[in-house]
Amino acid sequence: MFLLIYSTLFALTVVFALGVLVFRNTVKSAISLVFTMLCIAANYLLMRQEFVAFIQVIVYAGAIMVVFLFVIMLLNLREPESPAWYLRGMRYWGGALAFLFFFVLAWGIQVFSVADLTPGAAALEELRRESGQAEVTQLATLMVTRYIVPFLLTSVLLLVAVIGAIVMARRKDEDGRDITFDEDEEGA
Amino acid sequence: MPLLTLIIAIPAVLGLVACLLLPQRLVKYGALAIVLLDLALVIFAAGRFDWSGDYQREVAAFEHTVPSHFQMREYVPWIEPFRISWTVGVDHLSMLMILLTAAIGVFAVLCSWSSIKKREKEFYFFLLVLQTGIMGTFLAIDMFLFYIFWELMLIPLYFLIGIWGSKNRIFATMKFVLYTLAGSVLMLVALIWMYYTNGYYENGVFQQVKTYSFEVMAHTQGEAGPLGSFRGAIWPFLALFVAFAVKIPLFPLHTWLPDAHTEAPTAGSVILAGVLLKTGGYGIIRFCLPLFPDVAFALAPVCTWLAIIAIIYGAMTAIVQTDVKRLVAYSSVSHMGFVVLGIFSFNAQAMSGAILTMINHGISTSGLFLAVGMLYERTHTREMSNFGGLSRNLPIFAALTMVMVLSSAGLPGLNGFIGEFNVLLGSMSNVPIMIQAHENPAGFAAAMGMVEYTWFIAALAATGVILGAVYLLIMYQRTFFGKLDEARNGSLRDLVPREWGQLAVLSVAAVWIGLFPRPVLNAIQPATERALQSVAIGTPLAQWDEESVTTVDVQVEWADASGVSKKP
Amino acid sequence: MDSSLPVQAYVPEIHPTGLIPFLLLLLGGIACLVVDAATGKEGSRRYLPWIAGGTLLASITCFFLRLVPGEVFLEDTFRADAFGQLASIIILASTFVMTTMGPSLVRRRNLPSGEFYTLILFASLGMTLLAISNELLTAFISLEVFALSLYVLVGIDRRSRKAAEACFKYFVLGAFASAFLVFGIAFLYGAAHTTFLTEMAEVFRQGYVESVGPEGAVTEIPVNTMYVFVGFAFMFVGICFKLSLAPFHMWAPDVYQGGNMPAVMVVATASKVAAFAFLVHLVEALSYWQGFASGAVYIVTAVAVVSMLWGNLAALVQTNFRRMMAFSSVAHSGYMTVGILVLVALPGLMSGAELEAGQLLIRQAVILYMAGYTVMNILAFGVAYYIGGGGHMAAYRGLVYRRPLPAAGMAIAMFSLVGIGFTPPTIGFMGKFYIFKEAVQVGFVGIAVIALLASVISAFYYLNLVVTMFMRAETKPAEAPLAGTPEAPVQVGGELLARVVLVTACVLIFVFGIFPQLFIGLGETLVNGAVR
Amino acid sequence: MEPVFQANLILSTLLFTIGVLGVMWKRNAISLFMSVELMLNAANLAFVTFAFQLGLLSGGILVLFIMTVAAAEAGVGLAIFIALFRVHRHIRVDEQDMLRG
Repeated sequence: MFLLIYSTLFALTVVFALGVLVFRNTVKSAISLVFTMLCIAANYLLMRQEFVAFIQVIVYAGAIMVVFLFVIMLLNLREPESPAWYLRGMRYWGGALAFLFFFVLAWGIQVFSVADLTPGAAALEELRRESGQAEVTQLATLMVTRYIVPFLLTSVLLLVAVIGAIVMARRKDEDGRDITFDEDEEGA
Repeated sequence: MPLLTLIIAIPAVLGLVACLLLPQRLVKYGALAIVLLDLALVIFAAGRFDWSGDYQREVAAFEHTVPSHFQMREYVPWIEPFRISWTVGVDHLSMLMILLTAAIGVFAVLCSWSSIKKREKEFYFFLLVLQTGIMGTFLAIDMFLFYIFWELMLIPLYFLIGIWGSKNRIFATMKFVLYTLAGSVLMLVALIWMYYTNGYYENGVFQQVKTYSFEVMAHTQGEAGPLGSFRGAIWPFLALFVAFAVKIPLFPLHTWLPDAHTEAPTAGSVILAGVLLKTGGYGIIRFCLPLFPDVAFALAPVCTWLAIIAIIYGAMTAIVQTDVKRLVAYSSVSHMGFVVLGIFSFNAQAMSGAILTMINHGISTSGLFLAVGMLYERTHTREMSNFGGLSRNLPIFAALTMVMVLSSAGLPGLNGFIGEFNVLLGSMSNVPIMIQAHENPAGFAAAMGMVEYTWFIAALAATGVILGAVYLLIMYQRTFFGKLDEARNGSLRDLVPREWGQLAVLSVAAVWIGLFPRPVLNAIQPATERALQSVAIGTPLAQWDEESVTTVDVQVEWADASGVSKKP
Repeated sequence: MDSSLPVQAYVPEIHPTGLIPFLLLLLGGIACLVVDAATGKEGSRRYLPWIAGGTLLASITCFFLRLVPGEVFLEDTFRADAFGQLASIIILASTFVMTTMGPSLVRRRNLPSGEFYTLILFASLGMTLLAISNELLTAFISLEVFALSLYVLVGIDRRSRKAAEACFKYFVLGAFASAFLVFGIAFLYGAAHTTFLTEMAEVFRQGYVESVGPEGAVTEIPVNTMYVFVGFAFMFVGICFKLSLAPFHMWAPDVYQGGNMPAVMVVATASKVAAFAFLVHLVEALSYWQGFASGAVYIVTAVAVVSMLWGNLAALVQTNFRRMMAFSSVAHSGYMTVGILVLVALPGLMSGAELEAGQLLIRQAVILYMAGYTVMNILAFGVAYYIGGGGHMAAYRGLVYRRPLPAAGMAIAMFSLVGIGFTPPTIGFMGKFYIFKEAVQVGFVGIAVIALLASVISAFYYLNLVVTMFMRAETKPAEAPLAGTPEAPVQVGGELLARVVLVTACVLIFVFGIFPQLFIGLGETLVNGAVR
Repeated sequence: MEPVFQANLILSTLLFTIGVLGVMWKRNAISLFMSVELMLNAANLAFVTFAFQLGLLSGGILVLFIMTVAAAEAGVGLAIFIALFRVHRHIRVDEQDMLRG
């Protein structure tokens, strides 16, 4: 049963991911990406990472992708990409190389993984039972102790992102006039 | 008093001060004063120098203590973790070279007196920095320091040719820079590599001696470390040799020289020909021979042949030149070929001839370039077809140039003759070729087409002398004799005292060395002996000397002359 | 390792003084925003440069006051050894130079000064933290902090079409690269079960991870070689993008050409210093894994050689100063990667105290090179900025006749950039000497020769600029290509600070070139009296 | 349960490869950036898988941080795309050629 569910999920993830790749319509591509992320969230659930799975749904599929769709609509990018992309042979070579790389990697993972030795989910269960705390509590504790620096840095990152988004997206310059483009040769 | 450091530093430091403080029109007087001061210091140093050749003392280079023959040695640690130090010292060879450098420096300033009209400050500044670089190159004992000065010579010359040169100057500059750069980066790799591989075997255990000090390295080479063996040393030897060969310049690497000479201002040409080329020969004698005796010995036939090719090729090319300056440039290729030939003949006569030829070439070719510069200043052309019959208007000029031309052509009684004659005589018993041909008749030397007939080499080289007389006399004849066919040449003014003074001093030197070579040869002799001693360590040369050799007819001649019988 | 993490009262070990320089940068950035909001356009243009520059100088001072501990601190998240601290100082100095260039740029291009200076400070915060981070996640987020800031700084001039394009390309390839970086981190995490580099080194040294099983049974999970290599390879690719190493340098010429000069200067210097410092720490940790050298050497060698050759050859044919500098920076990253290469190979050759001494030498060589590279680029870009030359080679024609001192400065920068073989007493020479010396020592003679011949090639285009400035005929004033364009020269007349900075760069090129030990000794001074 | 672990790693690698292909093939900047998001998701999947395999907690934390980074990147990136759109009225990647030597 588990195997069936997992296999289906695997197949769906790959199909949706390929959808991102092959859909020429940007909106369809984005929707496909949302479904890929939902599939990955389901995968997290199978691995008992409930909190991460929820965050995946809320932040990724919910927030980030909505921004994407919003920008797509804003810029009116719904027209399909022109099919010129396959005209460049170089891209085929790139694709072939990437897939070659993938197979090597996949083979490596098959060959080199030491599945027998891994304690797996059982260890995680044990840890949870012993501590008697919920997963979220443990994550939170870890976050404000060992990973406090990244946690704090994230706030800076978000601040930078906000400032950057404001700078890049605004329409008016310092004097409140519309931004016009120079016919400059170089930057300043 | 750090005499040698002063000699090195004074041109650049005082030059900078003079350029910052003096007004434009006084800079040349300042520059002249500085080079004269430098010359005075060098002469003072020569006065304090022990010319006997017995000087030797224990010196320290970081944690090593080795015997050294360098006098007035100054030692200041610089980058201590890598054992790089400011070590300068002087021996016979470098003493002669810095005397030449200081003297030529004065001529370089004097000949720019009226010919440099734009941006004089910068010109004299670069000229003086160039002198610092050359002095440092001749005086550095620490090999890293040597490399630094070696490179320091490049930048000022780059600007001198690039800014004050004639029409094609940019092409010539880039060619010159890229040639020398390519050579010298190889030298740096070789130096670093030698730093790590240097050492000796003590009871079969390898003792690493990391050092950039030439004294330490030369000393450990005597103990047959890995660098002393042929296989260990072939690459660093080749790297160093290529760097030096570019500067000399030896045959396949010479093509930058005619361009650089032709485009350079007179002062640049004078220093380039008079001193700079000698750094190559100096480097070979100083570093290639003592540090890699085996390789130097084994590759001597190749170097000899290259030298022969350079001699003949340079002379033949010079014959067909129509540009006077280019002709003199190619004659430099030919003359410096004699130097290499002398060095790689490995006997006392040839070696002393080689060193003397370096000095002679400094005198006579500088004189020729000075003369060409004076001519150019008057006529603004260097094409021989534009001259002719100049001796009528310019008698002093013609007479003094005559001395320089004959000196360069090797007329007996003038300095050129002594040096080249010694090289020719010495090369007639080219030791490495004879030994290699004797010990391994079917081997490398035979493959090089040389058996015991080393006189053949001398004969080939002698054609260079003859051809030299041909092209120089043709040049002289077409310039000074014949009809005065160009009308504007009729109004040329003869030399002013500043100009004929320079040529006169050089002429006197040429005649003096030609007539009384003994003092100079005496000064050269310890340098010769030292070079041959250093090369004798570890080479078959030493054993060769001990064996009773009967198979080679000319044995007696060279064994007497080589000076290798004095064991170190 | 956190598998055995007891969830209990947990007091992190923090050296609060160590955080002061970074907190200063953070507070300075926020202060800039607040002041910008409080004062008007003119007010913020007047005050913010002082606030930003002052913050950066104060932050540098904190390092000199030895407030930052000399080893790992803050729960091993940071490792501020002499190397990291020197790298931080270089980064802060470079961003400080950018703040000195800021006022003229902001005024000329009518930029939002609040955001401009805030982003500079946040970028320097990210870069310094990356340079000393000892934990992969911290490193990644720091990298993102400065990367996002720099994307925006490159494109902050909204009136310029080319800046928009440069910003776009920088962003797209940067995001692509950071995905590689994350993927690599994931695999290293899988191999070592931790993201902390010191713990990672420990795991690799012993070769297995202890894992507590269900019944408290301890299992020893051997380190998976495959994961180490995949992790390193992907992380290296990600960092290569940041360093503009050869097959991953596509963004560099466009960003250098399109971005505004001060931002480009920081992209060229500080961001690379930060990424290199992190790479050094990463490689040092990984090199404890036995088989690491045998595999990684090939990757690093390939990247280094291709960068040196391709960077120099491509720079030869450039007609635009900025693009030339971009390709030259590719080559210089390649030279520095030779240092990384030695670091990778070193554990295979020696061990114990000897290894540590060897690693120390490499770190010294790399940091010296980075310092030199930064100073030379600051000088070159600074001169180019203040003469308003931008990318046109025509602007440099006969420069020495019009503005002798900037021309001399540029010539010094170019000579120093040639480095080996031409200009001995400059820092460019010493940096290369230090690095190639180590390369020769571990037996990479061939690579050293390739590197040196590559720098002979580089002499051609660097000297070509010198030729253009010094030896080509003077441009007539009527032909001056720049009059009235946005590239018209910035008048340095009033900007005393700019002159001071550029003259300092000139002096440093020679001082550190003649006495490289001064700079390396500086690092030791910083750490000796440290808190810990 | 064990095969899941390896299969998940392979899935992650596959997603990453598809993301790389997307970056190489897509002309539209937004689609291209979505491919980058796919790559980040692949990395997240690898993190969670490793954490699950080894019984570690920190994997989840890392994933959370990476999501935050992705969000920040998306914010700035989309703003940059808007800025570029104002210049060209399109954001096609292969038609950005104002900058050349």
